[in-house]
Amino acid sequence: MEILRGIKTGKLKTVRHVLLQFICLLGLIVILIIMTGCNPSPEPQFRFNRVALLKQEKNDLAEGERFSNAYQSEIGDILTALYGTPNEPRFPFLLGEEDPAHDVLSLNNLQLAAGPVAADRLEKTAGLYREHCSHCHGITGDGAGGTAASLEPYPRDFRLGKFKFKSTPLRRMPTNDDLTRILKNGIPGTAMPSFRTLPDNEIAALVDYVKYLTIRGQHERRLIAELSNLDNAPILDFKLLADADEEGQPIDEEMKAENTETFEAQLYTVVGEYLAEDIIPRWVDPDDEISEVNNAPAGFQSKHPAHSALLQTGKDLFYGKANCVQCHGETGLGDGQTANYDDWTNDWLKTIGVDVNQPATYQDFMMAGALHPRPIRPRNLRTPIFRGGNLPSDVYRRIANGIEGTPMPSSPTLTTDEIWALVSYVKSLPFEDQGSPENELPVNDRIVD
Amino acid sequence: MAPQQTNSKPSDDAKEQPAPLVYQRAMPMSRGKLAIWLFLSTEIMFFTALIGTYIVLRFGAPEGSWPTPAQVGVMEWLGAINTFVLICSSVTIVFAYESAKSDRIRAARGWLLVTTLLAFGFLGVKGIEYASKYSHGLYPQSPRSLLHDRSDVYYLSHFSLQLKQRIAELEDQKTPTDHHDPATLETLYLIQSGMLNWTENKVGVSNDPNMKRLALESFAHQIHPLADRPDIDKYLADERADLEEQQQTIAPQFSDLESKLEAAQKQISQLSDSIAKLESNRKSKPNVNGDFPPPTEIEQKNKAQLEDAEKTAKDATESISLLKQQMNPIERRLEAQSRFNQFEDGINEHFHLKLPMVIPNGNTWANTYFMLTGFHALHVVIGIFVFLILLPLELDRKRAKVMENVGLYWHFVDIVWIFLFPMIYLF
Amino acid sequence: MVNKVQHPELNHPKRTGHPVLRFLSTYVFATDHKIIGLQFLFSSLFWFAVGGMLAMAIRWQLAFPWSDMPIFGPTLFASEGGQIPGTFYNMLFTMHATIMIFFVIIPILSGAFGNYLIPLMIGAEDMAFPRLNMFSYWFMWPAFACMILSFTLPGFGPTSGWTAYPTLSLIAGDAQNLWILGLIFVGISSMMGSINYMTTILQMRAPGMHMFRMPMTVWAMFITAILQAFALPVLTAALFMQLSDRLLATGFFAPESIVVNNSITISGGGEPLLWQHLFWFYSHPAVYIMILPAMGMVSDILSCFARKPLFGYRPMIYSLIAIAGLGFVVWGHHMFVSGMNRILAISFMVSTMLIALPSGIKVFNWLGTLWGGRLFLTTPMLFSIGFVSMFIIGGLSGIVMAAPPVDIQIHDTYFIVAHFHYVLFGASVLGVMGAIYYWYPKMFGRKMNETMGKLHFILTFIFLNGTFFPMHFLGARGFPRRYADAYRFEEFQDLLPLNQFITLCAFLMGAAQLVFLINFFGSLIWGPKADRNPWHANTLEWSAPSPPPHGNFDFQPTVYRGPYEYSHPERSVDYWPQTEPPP
Amino acid sequence: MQKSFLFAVVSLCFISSPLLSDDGWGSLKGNIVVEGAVPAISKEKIDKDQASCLSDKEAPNDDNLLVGAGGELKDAFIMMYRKGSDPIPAIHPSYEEAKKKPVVLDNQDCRFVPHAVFVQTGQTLELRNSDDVGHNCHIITFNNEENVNLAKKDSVNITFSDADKTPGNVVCDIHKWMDAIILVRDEPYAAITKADGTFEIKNIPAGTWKFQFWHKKTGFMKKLDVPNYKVGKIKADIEVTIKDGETLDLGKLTLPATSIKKK
Amino acid sequence: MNRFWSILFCLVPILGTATFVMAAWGLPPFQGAWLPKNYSVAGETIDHLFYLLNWISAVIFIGTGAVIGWVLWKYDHRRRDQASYFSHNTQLEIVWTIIPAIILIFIAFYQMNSWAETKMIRPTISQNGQTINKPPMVLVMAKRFGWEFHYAGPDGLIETQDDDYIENELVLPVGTDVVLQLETRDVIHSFFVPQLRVKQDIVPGMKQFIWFRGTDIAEMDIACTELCGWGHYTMKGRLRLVSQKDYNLWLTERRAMQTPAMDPDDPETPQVLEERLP
Repeated sequence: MEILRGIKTGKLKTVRHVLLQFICLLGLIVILIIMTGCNPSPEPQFRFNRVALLKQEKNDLAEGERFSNAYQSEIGDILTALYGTPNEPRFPFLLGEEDPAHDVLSLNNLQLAAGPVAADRLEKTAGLYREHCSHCHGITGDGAGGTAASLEPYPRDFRLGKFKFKSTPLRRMPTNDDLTRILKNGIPGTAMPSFRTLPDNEIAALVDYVKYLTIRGQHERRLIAELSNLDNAPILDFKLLADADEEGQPIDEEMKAENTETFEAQLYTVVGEYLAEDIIPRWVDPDDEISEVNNAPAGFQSKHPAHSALLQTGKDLFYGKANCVQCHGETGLGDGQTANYDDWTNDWLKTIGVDVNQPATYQDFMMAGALHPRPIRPRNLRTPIFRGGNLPSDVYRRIANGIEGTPMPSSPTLTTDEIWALVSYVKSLPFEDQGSPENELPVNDRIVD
Repeated sequence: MAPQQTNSKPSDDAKEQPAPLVYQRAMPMSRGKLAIWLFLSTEIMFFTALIGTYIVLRFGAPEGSWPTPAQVGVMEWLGAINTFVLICSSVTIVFAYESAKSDRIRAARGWLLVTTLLAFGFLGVKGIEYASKYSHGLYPQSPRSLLHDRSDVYYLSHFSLQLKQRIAELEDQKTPTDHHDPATLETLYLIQSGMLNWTENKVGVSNDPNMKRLALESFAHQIHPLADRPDIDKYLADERADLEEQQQTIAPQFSDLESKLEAAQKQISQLSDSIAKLESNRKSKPNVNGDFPPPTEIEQKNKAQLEDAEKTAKDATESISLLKQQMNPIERRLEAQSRFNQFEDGINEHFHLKLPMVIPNGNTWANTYFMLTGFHALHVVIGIFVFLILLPLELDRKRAKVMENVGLYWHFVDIVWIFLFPMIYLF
Repeated sequence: MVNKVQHPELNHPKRTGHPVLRFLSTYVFATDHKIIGLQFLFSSLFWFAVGGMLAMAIRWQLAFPWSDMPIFGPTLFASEGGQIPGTFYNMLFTMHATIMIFFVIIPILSGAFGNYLIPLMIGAEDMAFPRLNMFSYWFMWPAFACMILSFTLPGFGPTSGWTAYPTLSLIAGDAQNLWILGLIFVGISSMMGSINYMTTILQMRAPGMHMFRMPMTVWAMFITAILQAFALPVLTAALFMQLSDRLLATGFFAPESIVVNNSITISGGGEPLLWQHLFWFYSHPAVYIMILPAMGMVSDILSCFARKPLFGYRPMIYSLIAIAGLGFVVWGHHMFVSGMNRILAISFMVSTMLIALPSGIKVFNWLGTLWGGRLFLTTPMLFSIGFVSMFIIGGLSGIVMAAPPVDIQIHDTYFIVAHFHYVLFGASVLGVMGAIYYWYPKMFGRKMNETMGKLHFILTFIFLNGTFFPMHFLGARGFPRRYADAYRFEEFQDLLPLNQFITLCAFLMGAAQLVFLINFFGSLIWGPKADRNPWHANTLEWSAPSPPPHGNFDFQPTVYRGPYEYSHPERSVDYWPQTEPPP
Repeated sequence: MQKSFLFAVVSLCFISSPLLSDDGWGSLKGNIVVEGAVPAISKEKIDKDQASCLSDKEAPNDDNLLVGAGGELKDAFIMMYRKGSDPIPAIHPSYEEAKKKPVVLDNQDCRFVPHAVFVQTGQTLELRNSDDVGHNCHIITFNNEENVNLAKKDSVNITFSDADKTPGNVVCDIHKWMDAIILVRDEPYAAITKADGTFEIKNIPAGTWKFQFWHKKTGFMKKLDVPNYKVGKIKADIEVTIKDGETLDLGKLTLPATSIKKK
Repeated sequence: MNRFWSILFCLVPILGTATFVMAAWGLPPFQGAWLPKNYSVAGETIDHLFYLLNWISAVIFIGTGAVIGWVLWKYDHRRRDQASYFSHNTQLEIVWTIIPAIILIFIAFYQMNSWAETKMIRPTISQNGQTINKPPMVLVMAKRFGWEFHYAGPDGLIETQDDDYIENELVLPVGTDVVLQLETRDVIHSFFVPQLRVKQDIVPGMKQFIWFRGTDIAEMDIACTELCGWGHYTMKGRLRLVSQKDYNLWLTERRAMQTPAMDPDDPETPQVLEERLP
């Protein structure tokens, strides 16, 4: 009775009641944290290319039909057996010591780049990729890291095996130098920063890791396409790798070795052929494929008397034979054709039944991890930013070879001098006088002048 | 405001009520009035921040580039009316307060009603102004405003994208509506081919920077003229003369080519007739082996002539199509010129098209205009709410205090407007 | 304190009887200033825990960059191996600052103590507008909701720093909208509160309570209320403009056609620096909003436990006023290297130097108060002395930074972090702790455990210095603030051990607060009962029952003297309550 | 275990040279007809270069789904189905001559002519532009990619080195309504249905082969009704036996209109 | 007990000052935890000011700390029955108002010169007999998340067609006044080189200028100190101060890269090309 009155008069229990609520709230939060927070984080895994799988399903199967889970997990098992996990990368050097893949990448580099970020800063032993790259490119190299969705353009998805800015022509792999250069210079006009300040061995490790992810991704895509041709899974007998037989008896060493050998033979017959015949050779010595940059005409020098004539030629080509104006627009602002998509998007956007104007038709691709389709804009040539580098030879290669994965075509019919004229004109465009007064930025030291 | 007023439940024991405490006051006014004064002073700081922003942005803009009221279609007389309306309402609320103080309830209510109506009138005028701004596209919007600060290539590019989008929308529209009749579509096509593409080409291909500038400026001027520009008029007139001259030179070529083509076609038909005749002649007489005799010389000659004629005809056709390609933009340009030149208020205004236009600092103007007047209008709305709450109450001497506080607030709203009106409408 | 003094209320006419209230109106929609004060206190303590957790996460990342972060890592970033992304770190410090400033320090100082103490100290039965007071608390809840909701949005919250500089904040994720909304609500709440405080203090003082008989706490709250009333609307206006920049595509704070991420998002035409001016025009006074009430409360505590009149009562008040006045014209010292006009920097530098003067006078006056006293080193007293000691460090480093050339080197480095943590944690939070220990008997009718209190103090004090003092060195080296990982710079690599030391201290400091929590909640149940005036203090609230009932006073208080008549030579007892009639 | 053995054998076969047919050559023909209401064919939206692409004409139809009055399906592909490691079948000498002739893909009036092409690896594909505007020819298949700039009245020759399993796309990035279909195979045994829905593949080595049916709007025609044959559920394949000197006429193959996916 | 607290509070200024002194002298465990080595002329004044302010602070710090300690030691309630009763001392108050005021005003005036030199008076050169502001040597373009350093091409001017830029690597000569023009592509960044005592926020829509004169050959980090997004901490650049000769060499090398290989048989091919061949 007294307590009740106390409550009523607001004397005794006023505070305790308010307090009790807060204690409960605090306790709840603490319990929640303890429940969720105390389990150690699981080891990260490569993400399965569900977009490619979905595309295959949509193209090959009737509506509503799906491939069996066994099919997907089998591909996952094969890839894990071949390439390991993000923490423990492996590489299938199928031919042992003499495998040409040794020229492509080294396991030491992979181990330096893979794994969790090393907390010890002074001597890095692992984790480079996750420290520098994975927040955009994703642990799998699928271009879908945490920040990816907010970037324009999206980070590169390595799994398609296409690289834009390289010294080799279309359908050829980039050279080590190309990848290193991108890492060192970054890609201006995009979110790709420059890693010039990293030591050379770390850059080399990252280059190798990018190749590793690319090869893995290419292989995965191929497996998805290839194995869907087969009537039913499974093809590999993973039980051969087990430590114990079905009754739980341990298998002796001899048997184990034999089993492993059998398994590896299986593996090679199933997946090694494509790797050895198709993927690896492309990566070996792409330096031989480097497209030549022919000598420039003397008029390329801006002080040369023939320079203005060269510029005029370039301009005529721009508006005429070279077709530049069709996409880059009359004013060169890149507004000529604004409704194209790059190959990474087209890869799934061209699936039967998908219409970019009706989001409902590709909703399931979004669920599978595809990024929202965004049109690719032709370069605005009035800003002095060239994504593939602003050296004249860079611009030359972009015009001559085209840019892989984008609508930018190669121009086999243009002569060397014509291309140089275009390079000259394109490089002059940002600084072309339009007669309008310059946009004067406010200057903070007006008081000094 | 003793506690028993605020949070008491009908107590079952009346003597539970404690005696109110005695206080000494710093100021000889009620707490409510003091609080209102304090509240108004915070409001002053609020508007100081907004007006400060306006001042910083306006005077931070390059010299002379702030849009004049005429350029953005601000009507001073409307603002003046609104000022008058608001001042009147300030007077009427004083009358309402005085009436309430002397217990003339009906009079008080009447005056308050008048005040409310005046406030609504103010909002109405404001609404008209906002509607006209909206209908002219004078407002910030995402992702890119219709208001551009300069007539540069970026303006042109944005214009082109907007125009394309508008055309696509209209083409998709099945039933023509009042505003979007086929004539609008035609106009848009003409703007696209006769003005936009022309200017784009001029800016891209021309080597004369001065010419480029004039082309861009005249384009922007035709869409939305800001002031009389004799230089642009001259430029357009020169261009017209030039184009007509070109037309004059090309037109005879047309007839030449056409007559050539006609002759060639005539020749072709003649020749093919004769060849057919000769051939049938020849084929009617097979020789012994069943073979036909070889073509005669005439036939071969005719055939060669036919080939020549066909080539001529083809050349002529190609030249004609080339000429047409050359002629087409010129004609479209001339058509656009003759169609659009007459509008002194610009194409945008005349056809009620919301296409991007160039008003230096137009965006900043629109931002600050809507911010200042919008927050002021919000205060008016709050005032109206309070009036509507008060109206059904007995406005007697007891309520006079509340009336006084409300009146203070309303005067404040009035004073803010007195600041805003000259800032936005007059200078 | 040997002789018992006659209870002052016995000399006054009695007031009895209090209205009986329903449950909801007692606890939830309470209009009683004490309940509202406690509501503020408990919400602030809750947010203090949240903000502290965020701080721990920040420290973890700085000591063990990118390693598996406890709690956050495996819960949120399992697929990344528990490694937090850079943007999450930005969220951590953004929310840490926002919560600590807007949901802990400001509400606990002016919300909790202001509400609780003002009517009691001036002899009023409640605030001038109890219902407005209730609203000022409940307007915090939408802000709470905004903050909690923003944690659930992509990016786990706003990430553009508590300063929210455009153009970064204009392109930040949706959580930024909630952040802005939350702050607008906080602003409305504070505005309601401050108008209420000012009216109450001006119009509802007990008979005899002249302005110059008010305790320093009330004075400080009064000045704080003025600062809030005049500075906050500016921030609110700026927040509205930023919100409209984000949602309505206006461009107050973005230059023309700003291209971010390859797309034009804002119509432009504005000035990014304008935001900084408007923001700091509020946020510099806000710094004083966050310290002045603590100064006032500490003045009272020091005087009480030194058993000696406050030294220089009037100069203390004048310096308060001077700080408030000058506080409005020094905001530019946050912007020496921001690109603002470089001549303006000089005038801001001079005014900043000037504002050091009243702060210095306050410190000297506190020392003067202690000098010649008879010190009882109770827990609240220790915290108050700790306040003075830490405030000296914070103040002195403030002068170092006020010099623009030096600021070039240490701006936006950990030197700044050290400075404002010394002021905000070292001073304000210690002051708040002192105040909690001091007024706890009044609030809950029980005393807190002294031994645990002293333990709490010494642990907090040592680890607070261990945490924040080394930051000066980091800052001098140029270690930038808001870096998730500065060790990728060769320049800062060798600072990792120092950071690990700081983190260790920070965690221990966090753990020390558990002692406080146990003491606080335990004392509610097991604490010894306190009588009306356990500290033998003079001010009015100690004449009321503990805890005071609804209506506060069971007698009509009348004030006969100033609040600091301790150890009056003509009296047998060393205190002389304000309400005790002259003999 | 068995399977792996099979694979080993199969890959061995792959390494050995292509087997020559000892049993002679035969042909395969048929006629594909859609049954039911075919979705309405939409008009292309010509929003660029109207002067050249649309002069004196109205907008053309989307030619990805051209169906005759009786439902005859144009531009469907009939191609040999081989698993990854199956050997290339023997090739009839007549094809060697044909392979030397370039396949032409022309750009006429901003449309690809023909709409569907079949090229063998190593065969020349001539990309031609007969228009007054510039085009580009962007070919993307699973294994091939080519992107060539074509100035007006220009032509470029290209060859492919890798075969594909399914037809790929040819587009012009400048004029986004332009598209065509291309199939690249190592062997010449594929056909494209004509406007009357008929197809014929000549000189197939005698033996048992699998053929599959594909169309841009359906993918593999799993619902295709081939009289007397069972169509594979996944790859829309039928197993046929080609006999020396004989022409196997599959007759009228009917495709329910419901299996056409709208876009 | 009071003595214990007295010592504790006394420790604050003692340890505080001691650690500062140790850090300044580089004594372990504080070696390196102090101002980084200075490489610019203006930096010396800034350092001097920093030291001066620290010494003044130390005096006040120790003084007030000592008072706190003394008070706690002396005025224990167990050893005093009665506190003194005084509430002000006008003379004392005037003294402790005037003296800090003088010190603060002294500081205010003492530093103005340094501020003017580092931020207001831009180095000048004489051109055609006129003294003009030194034109910027490099355009620093900040972006999310990196630095572009635009060097002038052969024409010697920045923001022209033949500009060359390099990411995250800034090479500058020592012994000469270097003027940098700062601009940003997106959000606010801040250009900070600790060793040069240089910091300047870069605001969108504004051009900023900073200048300094390097004193010695060195390599140092450039950091961004204004929050610019998730990758704020990744905005690392390297600044190399090299001798004028090396700088010229480096610049020539960079410029040569901007020129493509030209037809050697063409008589019109400029001679430059041969010069640059090693």
